[in-house]
Order: sequence, then C-alpha cells, then structure tokens
Amino acid sequence: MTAITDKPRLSRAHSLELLKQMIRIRRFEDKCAELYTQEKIRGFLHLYDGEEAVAVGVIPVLEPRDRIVATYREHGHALVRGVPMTTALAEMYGKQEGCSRGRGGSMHLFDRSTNFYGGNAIVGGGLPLSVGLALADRMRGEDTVTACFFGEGAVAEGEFHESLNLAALWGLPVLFVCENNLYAMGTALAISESETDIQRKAACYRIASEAVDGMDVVAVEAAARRAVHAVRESGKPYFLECRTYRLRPHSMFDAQLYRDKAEVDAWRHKEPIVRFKGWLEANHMIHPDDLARMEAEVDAEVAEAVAFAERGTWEPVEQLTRFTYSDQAA
Amino acid sequence: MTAITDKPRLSRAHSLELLKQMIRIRRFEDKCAELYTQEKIRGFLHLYDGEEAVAVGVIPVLEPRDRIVATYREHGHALVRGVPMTTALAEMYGKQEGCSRGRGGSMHLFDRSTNFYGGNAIVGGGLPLSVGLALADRMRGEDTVTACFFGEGAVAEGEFHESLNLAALWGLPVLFVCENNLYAMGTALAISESETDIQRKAACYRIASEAVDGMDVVAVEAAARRAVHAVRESGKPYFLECRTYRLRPHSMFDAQLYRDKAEVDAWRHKEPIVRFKGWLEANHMIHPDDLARMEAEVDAEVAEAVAFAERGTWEPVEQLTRFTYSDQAA
Amino acid sequence: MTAPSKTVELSYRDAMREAIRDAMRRDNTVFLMGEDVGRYGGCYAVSKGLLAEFGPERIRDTPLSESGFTGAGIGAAMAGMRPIVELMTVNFSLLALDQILNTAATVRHMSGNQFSAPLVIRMATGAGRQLAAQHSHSLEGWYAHIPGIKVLAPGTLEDARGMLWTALQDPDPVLIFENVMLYNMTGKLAADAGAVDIDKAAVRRAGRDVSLITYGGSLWKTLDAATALAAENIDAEVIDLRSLRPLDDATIMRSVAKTRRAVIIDEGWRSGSLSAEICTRIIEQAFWELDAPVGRVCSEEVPIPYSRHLEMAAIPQVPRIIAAAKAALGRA
Amino acid sequence: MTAPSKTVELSYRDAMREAIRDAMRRDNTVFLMGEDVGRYGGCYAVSKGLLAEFGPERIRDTPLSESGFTGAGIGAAMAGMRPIVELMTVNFSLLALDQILNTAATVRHMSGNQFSAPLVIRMATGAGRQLAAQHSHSLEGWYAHIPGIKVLAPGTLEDARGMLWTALQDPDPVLIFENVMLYNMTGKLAADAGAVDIDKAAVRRAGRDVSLITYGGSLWKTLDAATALAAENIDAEVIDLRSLRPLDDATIMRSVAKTRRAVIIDEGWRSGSLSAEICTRIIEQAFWELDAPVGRVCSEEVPIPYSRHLEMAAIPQVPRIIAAAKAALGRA
Ligand SMILES: Cc1ncc(C[n+]2csc(CCOP(=O)(O)OP(=O)(O)O)c2C)c(N)n1
Ligand SMILES: Cc1ncc(C[n+]2csc(CCOP(=O)(O)OP(=O)(O)O)c2C)c(N)n1
Ligand SMILES: [Mg+2]
Ligand SMILES: [Mg+2]
Repeated sequence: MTAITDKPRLSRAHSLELLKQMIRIRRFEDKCAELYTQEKIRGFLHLYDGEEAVAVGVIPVLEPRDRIVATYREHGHALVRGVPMTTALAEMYGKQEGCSRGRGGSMHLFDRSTNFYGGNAIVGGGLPLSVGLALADRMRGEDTVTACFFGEGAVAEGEFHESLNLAALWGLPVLFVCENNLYAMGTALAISESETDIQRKAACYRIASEAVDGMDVVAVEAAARRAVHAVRESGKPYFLECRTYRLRPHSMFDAQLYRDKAEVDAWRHKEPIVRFKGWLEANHMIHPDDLARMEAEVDAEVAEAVAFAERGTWEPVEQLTRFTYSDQAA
Repeated sequence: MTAITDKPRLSRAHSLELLKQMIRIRRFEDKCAELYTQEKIRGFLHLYDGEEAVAVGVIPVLEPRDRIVATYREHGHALVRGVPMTTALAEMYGKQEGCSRGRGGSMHLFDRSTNFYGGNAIVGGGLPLSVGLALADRMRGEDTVTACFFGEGAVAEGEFHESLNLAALWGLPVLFVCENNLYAMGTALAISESETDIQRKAACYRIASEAVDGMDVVAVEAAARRAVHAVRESGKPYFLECRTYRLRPHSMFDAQLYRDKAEVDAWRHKEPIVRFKGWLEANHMIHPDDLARMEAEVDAEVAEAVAFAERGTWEPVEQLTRFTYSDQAA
Repeated sequence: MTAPSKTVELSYRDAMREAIRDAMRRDNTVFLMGEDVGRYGGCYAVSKGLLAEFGPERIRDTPLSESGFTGAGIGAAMAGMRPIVELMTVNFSLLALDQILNTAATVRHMSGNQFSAPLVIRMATGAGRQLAAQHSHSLEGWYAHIPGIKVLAPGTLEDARGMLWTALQDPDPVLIFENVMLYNMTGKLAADAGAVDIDKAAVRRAGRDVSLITYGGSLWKTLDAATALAAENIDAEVIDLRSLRPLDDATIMRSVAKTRRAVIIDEGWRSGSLSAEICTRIIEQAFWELDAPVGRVCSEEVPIPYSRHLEMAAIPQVPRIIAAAKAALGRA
Repeated sequence: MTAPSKTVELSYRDAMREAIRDAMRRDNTVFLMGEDVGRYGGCYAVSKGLLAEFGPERIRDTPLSESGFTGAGIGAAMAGMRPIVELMTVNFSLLALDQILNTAATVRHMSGNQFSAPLVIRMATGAGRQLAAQHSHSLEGWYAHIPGIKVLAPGTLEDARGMLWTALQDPDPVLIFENVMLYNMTGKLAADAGAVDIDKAAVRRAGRDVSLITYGGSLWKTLDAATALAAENIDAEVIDLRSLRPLDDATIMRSVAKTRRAVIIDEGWRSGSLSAEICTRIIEQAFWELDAPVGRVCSEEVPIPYSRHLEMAAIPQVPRIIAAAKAALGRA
C-alpha cells in the first residue's frame, strides 16, 4: 500500500468515504447480477467488480463543471459521479424514471445534471467525443476537464489513435483514463497489442502519462490529483493507466473459457475493497461499527433503489419515436 | 552523399541504371503534366517529381514474387516495378489497353503480372490490404515480402494504427515505406501530427525502423536492402521512413497557398536527380554521352507510350458493368 | 422444407458452426478471423470449440480493429486465401465500411478484373435482445445497395448450414447476416445437409391470396402470421428472399402475378429499406397485375430502445403483419 | 426562382462560402473543421479566404482522421458549439460513419433527450469529374435511411447560400451534400439572399403531364430534359426534393395527383437508392391516382469508372430522362 506520507489529504473521514463508495458500487453490482437472473434487468450487463478503485479514485477529484465520458461498464462511474442509484437502476429496468428514460439500459446511462456523457457501447467511440467536448471548452476559454474512461481493448481501435493525436496536437484538456483489466472480453492484452505496456502508448503522441496500481484506491486518487491538476493547469491532455482486473465475467454471457479460476482467485486477494479495508484496520483508522454502519447505509440505499425501480412506470408506447428528433425541430 | 564505401554494389552500370530509372519517372511525369493540360489525362493527377529516389531505391530490391501496395501517387512505383509505360499511360487516357482497362485512371494503376496491387486512393486504405497480403503469405509459409507505400499524412488515420499493430502482433512480412514529403495536400506535418518524428511511430508498435534521406537514391537503396533483408529473414514487419519532398503541387488543382516558392526552390537543389548526377560526375562515373544516350532512350520510350495511348481504343459502353462481379459468378 | 430420412436436431448456431467446421476441413485456405472467435468462443458462441480443432492460426482472434482486420481479410483473399471475417454486430461493421465499399466492392471492376476479394464477412444483425441503440440495427438491406458485393440472409437451419460453403466458392465478396434471434432456434436438419444455392428466393409457404415477402429474422413471424391468416381463410404465400443482393425478381414476380397482392416484411428502418426496392421492382415489373398497393411492415424510424415494450413495438411483429395482409386484401 | 431587384453574379462555390462566412460572423459558436479547409483553401476551394478572416481556431485544419474529427465535431456540438465539419468526399465519410450513425444519430433518443449533437456535416458527392471508384459515389440517398439525422441536397445557388444557416439552427445533426458538378455553376443571386427553409421540396418547373422528381446534381439535367420535352409538347413538372430526409411527401403527392405520372431521377445506384423509397411512397399514398408505373433513372450498379465515356454512361443523363418521361406517357 502507498506510504501514508504520500497522501496528506487522507483523513479518517475521507478514508471512510473512499471505502464506502467502493462498497456502494460493489453492493450495487451484486444486486444488478441478482436482478439479471430474475430477468428484471435484460440485455448486456457488464459489472465493475474489482475495478472500483478506479472510479472512486478518479471521479471525486473532478469538479462539478467537469465532464465524464464512459463505456458500457459505467455503473460505478455514474454512482460515484452522483447519478442517483434510483434512476440508474430504474434505467436498467427500462422504466421511464430511469436516467435515460429507459431507452438506454445498463450500457447507456446518461445524466445531464452531472455532465455524465454516457454510457458508450462502441468500443473506442467515446474518445473522439471527449476530444470534442474538450475542444468546445478550450475554444470558450473554460478550464473544464473532460475525463474519458475506456478499457485497454479500445487501444487497438483506430479511434484511439486519431483521438490521442488530436488531443495532443490541439492541446485539449482531456484526461484519458485507461482501465487496463488485462482482458477485452476473452482477449488477453498480449493477444491484442504488440506493445503491452499501455502507458507507453501515450508517449507516441507526446502526451504526459502515468501508470498506477488500479487496485490501490489511495494511489489512484493521488495519481488522479496529479493528472487532473496537470490537465487543468496546462490545458493539455494527460494519460492515466489504471492497472486493474475484472473479477466477474465480461458480461452475463461469458463462460470465461479464456482464463482459469486460479488466476481470478489470485486477484481476489488484491482486490481494492478487501485491501483498503485491511489497511485501514491495520492502521486503526476504522472501527468495526464504522463498517457496519456503512454497509447498513449502502444496503438501505440499494433497497431504496430497487423499490424505486420496481415502482417505476413504462413509457407509453406512443412515445416510441419521440426524441429521435427534437420536439423543437423546425 | 553517402560515402562510396557504404555501397559495395554500386558498380557503374548499376549507378547508371539508378539514374536512368529516376529520369524515366521524371520525364514520364513531365509528359503527364503536359497531357493533362491538353486534357488527354483527366481527373486527379498526382505527380512524383522530387520523390523518385524512393521508388527507385526501394522497388528494385524486391523480388518478382514480392507484392507492392501503393497510393494514388504511384506512377513512379509502377514504372520501376515493370508496369509498361505504354499500358500505364493508356490507363490515364482511359483506354481499354490501359493496365486497369481504363477504369482506374492515374490513381488506380493495377498490374497482376508484377504483383502491383494498385493504386489506392483512400489515404491509409492500402495498409490493411498489405497486412492481409502478408498474412496470406505467412499462413502459406512463403517468404514473400509485401511493400506498402504511403505518405506521412496517412499516419494520422486509424487504419495506420490498426495495421501496424496487426503486422507487429502477428509477425507479418510487411515493409512499410512512409514517403514523408512534409505535406498532406496543404497540411504541413506539424499541423497533422503531435509527434513529427514519424520513424518513432514504429517503435510504439515494437516495429524495427529506420529513417533515411529520401533524396539520396544510394542511401535509400542501402536502407531498403537492410529493410527487405530483415523482413525476409525475420518474417516480421519493418518501417522505413524516406524523408523527401514534393516539388510539384499536390495535384493539378493546387494553388500551393500553404508554402512559399522559396521553400520549394531550396528543395530543388537537393532533388535526387540533380544530386545523384552531380555526384556521379564528380566521381567520374558518368560520361556526357551516357546521359545523352539515357535521355534519348527515355524520350523514345515516352514517345512510344504516347503513341500507344493515342492508338488505344475505348472500351465498348456495353461493357460498363462487366466485372462488377466475376463473369464466372454462380 | 420436406423432412429428410436421417436427421439431426440442432440449433441455427450449431448449423453455422458446422458450416464453418466443414469449410475449414474441406479447404485449408479457409480461416476464421474476428474478435473473440477463438478463446472466448465467439460473442454468440458460433465458433465455440473450433479453436481446439483448428488452432489459433486458422481460428484467429483479432484485436478490436474492425477496419484493420476486415481489410486484412480482403488482402488475404486477394492473395488467394478464403477468409471468413466475423464482425460481432452490424453496428460495429460501420467501422469497416470503408474497406468493404471502397476496396472489396470496387477492386475487381477498378482493376479491370485483375484482382478480386473473394472473402466472406459474417455478422450478427437485428433487434430483440434488448441491446439498445448501438447493437440492434438491421442494416443488411442497406448493404444490399452496394454493387460488387453479395448479401445473404439465412433464415433457416438449411441455409445457416448450407450458404457459407457456396459463398466461399463465390469469386466475389459475400456478406452473411445472421439475425440474433435465430441463433437459439432449433430443429431437424438432414444429417448429410450441405451446400445450398445462394441466388434463389424460396417459397416457404404456398398460397393464393397475398404474397408476404421477407427474409431472416422476420421469416418466422411471417410464417406465424400466415398460419393465423389461414384461420381466417386467407391463403398467404410466404417468400424468403435468402439473397438480398442480387434479388431473385423472378420468384417474386411469379408469386405476385399469382396473388396480385404483396406485403413486404423487413426489419430495416422503413425509409430507404430494402422493402422500398422490392416494392419498386414490383411496380416496375408487375404494376398491371396488382389489385392493391404493395404494403410494407418495417421497423419504426428510431434508434432501437432498450426497454422491452418499446423495442418490441419498434420492429415488425405478427399482428402488424396480419393487419397489413388484410389491408392488402381490403379486409382491414 | 424569380429574379430579384438587386442581384450579384456568383458561383455555387461562392454561395457556399458566403453561407459559411455569414454564419461565422453571426454566431461565434460556429466554426469550420476539416481536412485542408484552411491553409489549402478547401479541396474544392469552398473555404478559400476564410482562414485569413477567422483564423486557424475557427477555420480548423485537421489531420487525416475522419472518424476522429467528425466525432470531435459531435462532441463539440454536445457541449454547445455549432461545428461545421467538412468531409472532402462522401466516399471518405464512410470512415466517419460509426460516429455519425452510432453517436450523432442516436444520442438524443438514447439519452432520453438529455443530449444532442446539433452539428452540420458537409461533403462533396457525385460523379462527373473522372475521379473513379473511390471518389465519385452518390451516397446521400443512402444516408437518408438513418433516423436521427437530416439530409439536405442544395441544387441551386439560393439553397447553397441559404440552407447552411437554417441547418445550423436545427437542434439535430444535419448532413449537407454538395454535388461536385455544381461548384462551378454560376448565376445571379439576390444581394440580400439569406436563410431558406430546409423541409419543403420545390417545384422548379410547373407542368401537367409528368412529374420529374429529382435533387442535387441531377436537377439541371432534369430541367434540360423538361425543356426538350416541351418541344415535343410534353409539359413536365420538375420537383427538387431539396431535403432527402425528411422527404416532403405532400409536395410530391400534390404533383403526382395532378400529372398522374412520375419519374424519379437519382444519381444513386439504382437498387436501394432513394428513388425506390420515393416510388414506394407514391404507391402507398397515390396508387389509385397513377396512370402508369413510376419510372426511375438512376446510376448503373457499378463502381464509377474513370474513363469519361463509361462514367457518363454510368450516371443519369438527359436522353435517358427524356426517354423515361416518354415511357411514363406511353410515348416510348
Ligand atoms: C467497436 C466495437 N467492437 C466490438 C464490440 C464488442 N465488445 C464489447 S466490450 C468488448 C471488449 C472491450 O474490452 P475493453 O476495452 O478492455 O473494456 P472492458 O470490457 O475490459 O472494460 C468488445 C469486444 C463493441 N462494443 N464495439
Ligand atoms: C481517407 C481519405 N481522406 C482524404 C483524402 C483526400 N486526400 C487525397 S491525398 C491527401 C493527402 C495525403 O497526404 P500524404 O499521405 O502525405 O501523401 P502525399 O500526397 O503527400 O504523397 C488527401 C487529404 C483521401 N483520398 N482519402
Ligand atoms: Mg479490458
Ligand atoms: Mg505527404
């Protein structure tokens, strides 16, 4: 674990908040998996178990005015950013109270009030968008940061290459956060990249970068502070590789033929929640009742979200084509 | 100029051949420009003046069984590869005796008998093709080399990124030859790439690379020998950046607002033909009558090509849709 | 679809897999390339098990580089191989469209018949699994606009099993669209089922009153509609196009000449869908035989939504097909 | 097209440039981005001179990265700017199609109306300059299949000058297709010409006998054909669609109801071209008013060849339009 000295801001309250956010995500994902088997949630469902430290370490460092672009594995990002658990879950139920009116589902959580730009299910598709969001801010002279999350599998896409070059060439305030969980569906990094040290890719575009242990929430937060600060001060892009691991199957359809249980088990010991909790305990920064309270609060929030989603209503079929174009359209 | 010692193979005969090939291209391009003003050649016409040392230095090093993928600026490559000047020019006339039956024109010279895979007018579009050609050879265990020529402007395209990664990842025998003439139409390198040292791009994919003075035909040939040898022996890709300059406008529609005459004039002194000729003279490797003979032969060949193209016939309009699909199609 | 003597029970997915296995065994220039076709077993499990039999060279997992590996498949085909490129979903195929349209479809004509790209590109298409607006579209009819390629839509087990080999023998690029709702469809197939033609439409149900023209995922809904119509004494003929490019005009016109009424069922978005081309050809070739305007049942013009009830409402369903057939018969 | 009092003589290219300049002056969230729009002056010289007036930030040269900068335009639009993205040629736009279809066209619906991408994407389209099979296609009708975007085809100086501003005011993504053969077309335009509507088709020539429905580059060929037909006492009505998505059905049907005969002229490849959708709508909405099958004059289904005589034969020409009009009148 990172030495305590690296993190001046690591007060007890803050530590507990970090832990709680990770637990929130974990419990939410567990519930989603359960609801999927009950067929309350349908379609493709991609869970974030094991990667919580990335969203929790990076997103709270951003300002409300900053922008976030995420992928189809974005539940954790949405929750940490402040998208209510209620509307996020209602979205997965397909209810009109959902954060995308029930039209997007798990892969397409959007929330204007928190500048959460989704929920992109085209691998690499979010990168050009983030470049454009940052270009708008840059042209208006705003010091907004756009954080773009994507998996290491996206690195092979042409859109990754074009986007990093544009961001560097035009000096745009984009924080590229690569969630390197070693697999793209069933494709291990070594089978998709001739250069497996992803962080080095950034240098090819003259973009400053850093790789961090994505299982260490404190380290991620510290790196995110440096990164966000660099982007905001310089107005230039920054590349942060978070080395992490996906504990669950890629989606609910994955037989995991491509990796063996032993590998997954080995990673379970390194997973961010167990690890941070253990560290807090070792440093006497958490009392058993803190944890109990925290878990009770999270369980209550999850229960409330389920109740909200269950209470939710179906958008009238008459509105099917509504918003294909603006109602205000000429 | 490269020191004589670097080039054991540089016999007088070979030197004269190199010079002659460059003159062949130059005279051919001059004629094409003239024929364009006469409207014998139409459409987009991209000339190679100033870049002759690249095609002349690289292509003769390849074996007949090797494959070549080029761009819309490919007259020189076709001629050096052995596509008859007659059928190449007839193609630009749109005659059915043309090397592509008159269907392709200047941008789409194809020639099966010399494994000349065109003539690609989508910038970057030829790179995935070259990867596929090499993949076929690799799967059949053949030691064929596929040489893929492209401009530095193509480096910004996603297809460049995807192709280099695939070639490196799968270990495919592709020789990537980047003709860096500093401009993509009117866009200077610094306006299209955050990393302007193009050769360094190769390292991002763990591809061996070399940059060479593309105005020095002897240096290009020496580098090409090393490169082709490396690809054939290792079966792996190699990246050769040839630093050159386009003396003419991008195409016949270019007002060249993006560069000033002084810059172009400065490059005229470095251009490959003047330079190599001067060097041969200084080293007493060429006699005035060698040059006269050479130019006479080239002029005769060009005249013959024009006569052939003029004599050429129009494909009957009834055949317009022929070969959209194979005649043998089920 | 006559029941043959010796049959096996299998799914559409199995049939596709058998077709690939069979082709790989018969011709060692054939190989499969795409995202997760190997170690993962294929995003829709079509290629599951093939890696073990043929190895990673011929069951080739690719990085996420649709344009790159599709272009590589085109290049390999130009050099004499017979690649089967799998694109996970038609929405992602847009990333490879430059290679498909600007190279694969043009190279034979543009090179004066010197080069060609005889590869097969397979992809999943269609809605119904609640995958929302970036995974659920039906663009096969849109692809059918492109000269230089052929477009197939196997709707039956026979075609899932038999079209691939014929497509691989074809000297030109062939795209095969597999509707995601068909993968789990099971049924009986002749144990010795093999290659089938890829240029004729098939009359899946003979009828006198109205021609219901469809393909792929909508075929079974249309057959169900025909059954329901029969109960109301409406004898519908159901035509499975099978090939979307080229279209088998003869079979369509023969049917329309008989029934004098036609309804086209197409999961593509209504405007500019293949249904429009078929309707237009009927007008061009059989206008005077028609007793009613041609009807069409297509998808609503909207990005496919996630919510089940909206998704179902967005694409053709049996009741709409029945209603359209009745309307064509003036029995609305 | 009534001649206004004070007019200026200019080309279609000039009119487009004026439209861009005017929009940039009126709204500083508007900017132009694309390959060689600045220092080079635009591949078809449309933006020539604008760099000097507005500077490199707002007349932004991009690297060769169609998907990247089109996606960036979409993102900038989502963040409140009003980008004009220029793609040199429709063939290259295929490299950006993922961003256009999967993001720009879907984001408003998919996000439940929280986000939208109100940008304008301009590109050159069409054949006639002997640019061969990777630069000459007409895919605007194909783009018109996509829900969530609007598709315009300015065929006149007024529309070249007036459509852009209206498109920029539109809350949804708008694609503008400029036929390469129109850039050099010159004529008179009102000195104070400004914004025009983008949702109505225009009757460019009123007539009684047959409706010739077209757009863009084929408009002028069609008007020439109408003039020639007049000499043979055939009074053709010429409709300029102007907007390919949405289509103005009312204007089309009003004309067909009057003439009872229609021919569609569309430079797209015949099968699956916009002409099929228009024909089908006429059948759906005016079947009983028709006295003859709808005719169509489209491009041959072939990659556009370089050779001039073949290229000319590949796309619609006046004689074929005249012949189709006569055929519709049974005067073949
Ligand atoms: C362009 C595109 N190709 C393929 C897919 C199918 N797909 C969805 S997720 C995925 C793997 C992506 O891996 P990675 O980027 O590492 O993200 P992770 O799932 O590991 O978080 C693939 C292949 C897609 N959604 N988009
Ligand atoms: C995908 C694509 N985008 C744009 C164009 C238009 N275009 C043709 S050549 C060219 C410049 C290419 O420059 P470079 O790759 O350096 O080659 P050069 O012309 O300098 O030899 C451009 C933008 C194209 N043909 N293809
Ligand atoms: Mg991953
Ligand atoms: Mg260049």
